[in-house]
Amino acid sequence: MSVLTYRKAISQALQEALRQDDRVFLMGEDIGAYGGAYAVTRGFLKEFGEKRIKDTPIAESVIVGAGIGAAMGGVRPVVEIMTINFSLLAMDQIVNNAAKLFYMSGGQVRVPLVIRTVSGGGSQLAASHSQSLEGWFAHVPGLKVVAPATPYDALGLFRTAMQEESPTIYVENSLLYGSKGEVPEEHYVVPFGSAAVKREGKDVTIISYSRMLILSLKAADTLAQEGVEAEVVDLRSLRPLDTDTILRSVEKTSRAVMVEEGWKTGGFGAEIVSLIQEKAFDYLDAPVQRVAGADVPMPYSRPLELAVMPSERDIIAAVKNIL
Amino acid sequence: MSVLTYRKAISQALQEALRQDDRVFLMGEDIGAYGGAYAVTRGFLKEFGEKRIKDTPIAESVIVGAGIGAAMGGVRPVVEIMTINFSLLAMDQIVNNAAKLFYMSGGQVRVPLVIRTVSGGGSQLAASHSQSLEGWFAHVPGLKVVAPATPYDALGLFRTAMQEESPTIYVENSLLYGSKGEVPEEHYVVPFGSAAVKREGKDVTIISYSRMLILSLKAADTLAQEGVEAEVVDLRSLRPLDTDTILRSVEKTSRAVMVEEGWKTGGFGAEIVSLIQEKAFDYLDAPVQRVAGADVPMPYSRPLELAVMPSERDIIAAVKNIL
Amino acid sequence: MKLAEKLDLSKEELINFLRQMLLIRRFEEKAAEMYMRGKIGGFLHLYIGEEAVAVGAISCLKPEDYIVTHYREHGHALVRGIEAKRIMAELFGKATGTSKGKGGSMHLFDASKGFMGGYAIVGGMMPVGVGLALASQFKEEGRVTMCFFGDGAVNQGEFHESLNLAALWKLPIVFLCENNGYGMGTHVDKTFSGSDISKLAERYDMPCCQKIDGMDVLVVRDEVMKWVERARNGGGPSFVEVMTYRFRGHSMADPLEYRNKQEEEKWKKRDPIPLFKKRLLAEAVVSEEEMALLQKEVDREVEEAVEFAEKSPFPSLESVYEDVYV
Amino acid sequence: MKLAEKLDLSKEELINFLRQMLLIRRFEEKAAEMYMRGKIGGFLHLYIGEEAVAVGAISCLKPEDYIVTHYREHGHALVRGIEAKRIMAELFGKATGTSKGKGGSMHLFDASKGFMGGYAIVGGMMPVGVGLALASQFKEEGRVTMCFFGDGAVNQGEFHESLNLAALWKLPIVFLCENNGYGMGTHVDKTFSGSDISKLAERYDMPCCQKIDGMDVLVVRDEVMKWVERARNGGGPSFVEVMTYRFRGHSMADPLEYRNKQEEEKWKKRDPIPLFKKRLLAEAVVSEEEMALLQKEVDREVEEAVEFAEKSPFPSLESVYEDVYV
Ligand SMILES: Cc1ncc(C[n+]2csc(CCOP(=O)(O)OP(=O)(O)O)c2C)c(N)n1
Ligand SMILES: Cc1ncc(C[n+]2csc(CCOP(=O)(O)OP(=O)(O)O)c2C)c(N)n1
Ligand SMILES: [Mg+2]
Ligand SMILES: [Mg+2]
Repeated sequence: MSVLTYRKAISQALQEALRQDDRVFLMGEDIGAYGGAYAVTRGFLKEFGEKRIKDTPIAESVIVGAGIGAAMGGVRPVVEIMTINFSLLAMDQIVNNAAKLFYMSGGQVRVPLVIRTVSGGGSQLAASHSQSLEGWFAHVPGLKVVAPATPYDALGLFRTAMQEESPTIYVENSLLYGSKGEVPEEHYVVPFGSAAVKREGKDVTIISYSRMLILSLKAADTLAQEGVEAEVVDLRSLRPLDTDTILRSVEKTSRAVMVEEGWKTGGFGAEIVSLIQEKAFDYLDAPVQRVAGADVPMPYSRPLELAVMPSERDIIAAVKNIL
Repeated sequence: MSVLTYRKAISQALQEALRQDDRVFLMGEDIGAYGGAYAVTRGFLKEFGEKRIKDTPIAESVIVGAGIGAAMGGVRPVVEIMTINFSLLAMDQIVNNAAKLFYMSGGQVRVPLVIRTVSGGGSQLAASHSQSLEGWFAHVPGLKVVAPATPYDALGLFRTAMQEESPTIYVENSLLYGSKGEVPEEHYVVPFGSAAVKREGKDVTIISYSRMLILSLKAADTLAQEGVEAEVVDLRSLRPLDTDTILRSVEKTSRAVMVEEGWKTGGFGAEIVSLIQEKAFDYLDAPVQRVAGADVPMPYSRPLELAVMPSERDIIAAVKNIL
Repeated sequence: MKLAEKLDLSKEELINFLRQMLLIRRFEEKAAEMYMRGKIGGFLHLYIGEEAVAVGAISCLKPEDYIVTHYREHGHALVRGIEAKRIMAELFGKATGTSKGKGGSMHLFDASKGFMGGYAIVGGMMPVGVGLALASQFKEEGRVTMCFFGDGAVNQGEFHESLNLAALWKLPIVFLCENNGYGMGTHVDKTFSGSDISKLAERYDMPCCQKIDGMDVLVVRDEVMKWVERARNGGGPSFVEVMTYRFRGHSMADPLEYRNKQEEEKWKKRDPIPLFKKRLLAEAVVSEEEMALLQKEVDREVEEAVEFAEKSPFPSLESVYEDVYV
Repeated sequence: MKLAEKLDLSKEELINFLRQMLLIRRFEEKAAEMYMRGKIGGFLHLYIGEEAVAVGAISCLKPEDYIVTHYREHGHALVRGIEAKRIMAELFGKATGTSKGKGGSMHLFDASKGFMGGYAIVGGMMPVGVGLALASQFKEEGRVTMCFFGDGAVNQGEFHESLNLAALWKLPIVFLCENNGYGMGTHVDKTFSGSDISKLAERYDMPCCQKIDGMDVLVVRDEVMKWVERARNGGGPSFVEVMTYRFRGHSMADPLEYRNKQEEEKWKKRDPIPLFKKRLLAEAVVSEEEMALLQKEVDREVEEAVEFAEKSPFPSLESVYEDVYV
């Protein structure tokens, strides 16, 4: 075991991929000379050279599209879209090409592309730079979507992504880069479609992913002090979704709270709520609660931003609401 | 009363807007000389001239962006994005500019823009041309989203859209253009955020919008022959959402089925299900059902396409599942 | 036969050019008929009138090269050697089609032939083409990508992003703009501001030629060959604007109200097939009889394609869930 | 003072140019300080070094004209006459800020002054600028839109779409590219393939000038004035590429590892403020004393801005839900 930051775990995952397979290359804005907007690829240009660490123009559509084409052509691109907000400019390539080419070609054309991007708010970057759009990608058949909350999962999920033959959106969170966690020295992977019970409990199930998972764990700690034993499920993978783990937990606790950072209305959390009520209706003692971002564009001002984003307190309140 | 097709109702709504307010103009691909991909604006170029019927290059991002800027500059653009699939190319302008400028400017900048577009499948246009993405727009604070199912609502909702000071996505459906319905001669409007009970019933609530509403009504007819009285709610407006009408119906029937054409996983239907279970949990006798498109890219082949899209039979089965 | 000699084309090759043009023409006439009879659904975009472009341009490629193109791509697919019957079966939505019935007319693929797809989103194939060229460069394969698109795609942002990146990284790709004067019903003068599409490319420091005559298959062949070879030899990307005309509507639904008869007639006088036939006859490459025979062969091939498509089964309903993920 | 005379600028105007440059410089030095002290959050992009561009260019506009720009826009906002204190308050996230604290540094607006926003998405302001120009043309208002963007935005698809549409419809807009050599940490040579950004515009049949010196406020004024007047007189859009340099990092987080000291020094020798000061002194427009006084005034204005921002209240929590819909 060694203790790594989330940033370092991802860096290491990338280095490993680059060293193991010379068809792998990285492509994105400011990943080379600048070292990555979040310093994840710092030093990479020196180690791997320009052929494999490709700084691109600011042109998200062709960055992703060229990643798709390159993947079709038998190499292994890892494309970075600096933040998920900018993926809106590449939406057509992601949704109409990456996700659909395998299907539209009747299974002929594979797109083993990994798109790394950063989701979420909390750094006062305001409305256009603070969105959590991974739920949209999780709506699209043909894409896989994962969102690690810990260094362990970050490394393990990335390894799986590199083995995938279907396009994967790998969602990071900027507020987690400095967070630390244990990571085994020996090889391991975290498969897609496997949620993890990150804390056991019997009274209520809290379901979440990415940074909200960390908040959920904190909330569970606080609740424990008040005698409430919350089970915390980390989805890790939004598509494919590990319905079994969710249902098993809810069948045990009979109560569930879904926590996500994005806007509540039409958010991916609604999918989880719907699934639970469809498949575990008779187990539920209370309505499944949703804790999510307020339905407003993200304001810049710090107190407003804090008011808009889900907090530990919101999670605790939601749990208490159904106890 | 006169009987109009859905197409004619929209044409008429556009003509009315153009005649009543000389700040109104239309902008989009092939709306002029070609008369519109779905012939909605046929003859418009001749009546209103090039200044007000603007054929554009195929460049969705600047079409929408220029619509936003023009709206900010005090005119009243009605922008056509030929089909909702192509809105993926304008996603950044819609989500980061249209939806957020009023907020980011602290209430200074208004964007009274109407974007007309066509959603849905069913014409064998295959994966990239058959999507139902209106649920994504309904996720975005700052946007309003309406989707009429009948000529009456098409005209009434459009009139409201033209009075709006916030950006509106007005979602049409290509398979409805030929459908007919009664439309009063005298002036009326259909406000946003008001769902309509399109059929009363006591046994189950079927909630839907756009073309799926028509299917839902048919299913209700068939069910009635078997003695099941379904109440059918037409959302009409996805954002703002008329939660009251939905809940009132479900509180009466204790059973609900949500019908939408798009992919099930992460679809907007999940929002409706979540809302119902959150706010009417104690009224529910059975889990809310979802009828939705299969989670696959749309196949071209006719039998496959039919298998993927929700059918009257699927709706009936879902209803029976919870009776 | 000056040009053909200069191009170093054998008699067989010349006959094959004619044969391919005849095949496209006949295939599409038949497809239109089948569409009217309800055998084919969705959008059907005919290439009739533009045959010389696909034939001339694709003749410059090697088997390992890549092609990406738009939704008006029956011609490109046929020239690339995808069997007419598999294309027709795809149009019929049958299990024996190129995409097992999942793609339809707008999404023809044959990865084994480097035919990496028809793309229905205007401009959407351009970034993908850039990526294929990037893969070739990365692996040092010497494969060239040929990227077809229409005049309407020129105004999409992706056009700009793709040309810039290809030029910046000197990728082995030929951008081939099929300028048929219209994007749907809108004339190119109403959509593109510059006077000359091909000149746009210069500004990325990408070579481009003058507008070339897309009705003469040998002109197309001659011009495109230079750029394909240049790309293969590490010279980077280039841009070719080919002037052509679609004789039919944009799709089967097009009432064709936006263009006038004179213009149509003017172009039809330069129909690439009679034009090439005349030349072959004049230079005694083929006789009238041989041509009639050729036409017969092509007719039979298309008849067989329809028969094959007709007789083929629809895909199984379970197949709907296949090919979503690898 | 040949150029100033030629430009027909009064002494007051010249002094005002200096004052505006000093104000931007001082304002941003202070903002950087406040950022380090945790008073300002998010990203803070400083314009220091580029002052002459905003001052020269915006001086060409009339009050009714429109401006759209990027996230590095404190300078543009100040020159447009938005009070320093309201901008500083916005940076502090206070209720008295230009957007009541909702926008922050990257999203400054003052609709009453035609300042239609800073845009944080690279290239995102260009289509909006085109639309503002369209509104002006539609209403025959004679308003001109000035659209600022960086060298990095040139490779976005929206750049292409916007220039094409503006040229096609002859809209009254001036596209002003602030080429400071880098987009974040990436040099323009690694992102743009052509040899000359300004030449790109020619291909839309849009006039453009040679790269102009962005360190000399009078050169900027002179060049830009021509294009603004042209636009106002119905001559349509134009494109100006201004060569400049940001003396600081891309944002406060930038370690500045990607460029070298020599390059920085070379540019700093052409700091627009001393350059302009020297000229004003040489031509006896202002004395050293007057300049010192000017600096004092500016210092005070900035101090007051900080004080104002500091003392202003944060927005109420309820205000979070306001301004989502009209
Ligand atoms: C992004 C996008 N916008 C609009 C359309 C609808 N559409 C399909 S083909 C077409 C015209 C394209 O014209 P051009 O590129 O010249 O090709 P041509 O059809 O003339 O071969 C349009 C507008 C589309 N498929 N994709
Ligand atoms: C679409 C998009 N992609 C990436 C970014 C991240 N980003 C912010 S500024 C910037 C560099 C822009 O450079 P340039 O246009 O030259 O302007 P400058 O900062 O030099 O003034 C980048 C990549 C963004 N904001 N928007
Ligand atoms: Mg065309
Ligand atoms: Mg720059």
